[in-house]
Amino acid sequence: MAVELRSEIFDVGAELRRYQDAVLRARGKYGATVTFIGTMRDFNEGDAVQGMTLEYYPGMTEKHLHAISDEARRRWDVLDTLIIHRVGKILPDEPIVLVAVWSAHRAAAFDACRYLIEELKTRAPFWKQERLPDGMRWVEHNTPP
Amino acid sequence: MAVELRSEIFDVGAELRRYQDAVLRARGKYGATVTFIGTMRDFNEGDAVQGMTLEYYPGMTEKHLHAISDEARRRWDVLDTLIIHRVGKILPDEPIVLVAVWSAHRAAAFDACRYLIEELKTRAPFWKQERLPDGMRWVEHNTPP
Amino acid sequence: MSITVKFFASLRERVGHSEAVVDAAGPLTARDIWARVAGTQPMPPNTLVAVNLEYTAVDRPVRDGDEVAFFPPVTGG
Amino acid sequence: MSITVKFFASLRERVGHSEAVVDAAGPLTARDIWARVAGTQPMPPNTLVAVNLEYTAVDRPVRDGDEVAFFPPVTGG
Repeated sequence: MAVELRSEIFDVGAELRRYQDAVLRARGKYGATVTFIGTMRDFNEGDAVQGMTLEYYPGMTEKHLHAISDEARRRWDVLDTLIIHRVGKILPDEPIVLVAVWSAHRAAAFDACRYLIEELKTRAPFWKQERLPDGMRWVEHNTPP
Repeated sequence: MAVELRSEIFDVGAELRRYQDAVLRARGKYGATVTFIGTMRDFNEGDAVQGMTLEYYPGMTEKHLHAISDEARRRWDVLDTLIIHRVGKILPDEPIVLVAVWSAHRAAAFDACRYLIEELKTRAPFWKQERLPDGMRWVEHNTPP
Repeated sequence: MSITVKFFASLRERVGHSEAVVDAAGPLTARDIWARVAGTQPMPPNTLVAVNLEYTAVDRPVRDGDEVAFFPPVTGG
Repeated sequence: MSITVKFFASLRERVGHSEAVVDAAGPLTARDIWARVAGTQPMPPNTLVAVNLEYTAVDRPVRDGDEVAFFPPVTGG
């Protein structure tokens, strides 16, 4: 189970491979992996977005992500989970977040992955500030499901 | 939208990157990507499995996968879908199937991805034959969800 | 009429061949086709039937030129 | 007692600083802390409050040594 905050762009496939090869203690045991990848879009609420900055609460953000990862493992029969989230400056088309869940069966993997991203989006302390052509703007509401 | 049958091992991350970079006509538009990866386990019904062979019905298998991809796009607001499925010989820990769905919003991506893998598992013409220490065995039932 | 018949996976092994051509006068259903090609092998009750690459019922009539396939429950993914 | 106070995102900009220390005699709630540190800025009704890295209610008493954080609705993921 891992939670990582990154200030640099990451490659989703390379991270999955790295985690599976080096960390996951379940080789040969997981039949199902479900991943959610959140990607920065180049528009929001009708405006062109050139980039964004993600602020977080050092200490609380990691604690919250670990807590929801623990909760997912309590609720569903999952073998392992990984959350990687960007902080700092991000450009359109870059990944913002990767949530991955490994399980023996697919229903648990889907349910746990969906739970993690919903909890992350509604409760984890992150704040987006968008760079528009005419200045910066704090995002007031998160995207609906 | 793509459906691919592969007789060689593939790298999930590389395939996602290739598809996104070369094919996906939605750069800057998709905020959510959900993927399902089915991986070969080294046990089934209590027995050690050394490998498997995946048989399919050339023509019908591709047609079925295209049909469920079309249906997913009719039912949910998704931007694109990709299904890659192995055929032929497979070893434990290798990916058997990748289903990826790109959407503006995460609910549609989760729902469509889950629909695709359920439909694939229950209706697409593929048959697994396992290699056990004492011989080959056809898999009679698919894994429960 | 001429019907192409295909068997897959465990049914292929049970029947002993993967493909056959039936030339006969109709009307015939998929079940009739099985009886002509599979010899004394009874059709397992969970057998799935496709005609021209689409799932269909085993008692549907087939037509000249159709491709009829018999296979066990699928196990992909 | 001594309370560390943190502000994030739009609240940090609104209040004008990211961190402060309040030294005062208790009892005090998180809402009292805001009034002492944010000056004349009213607390927006959708403000979230955390004490020692856990979400809490704005009217909960705080204790000596606590870290109290104020921030707007979260927008990660």
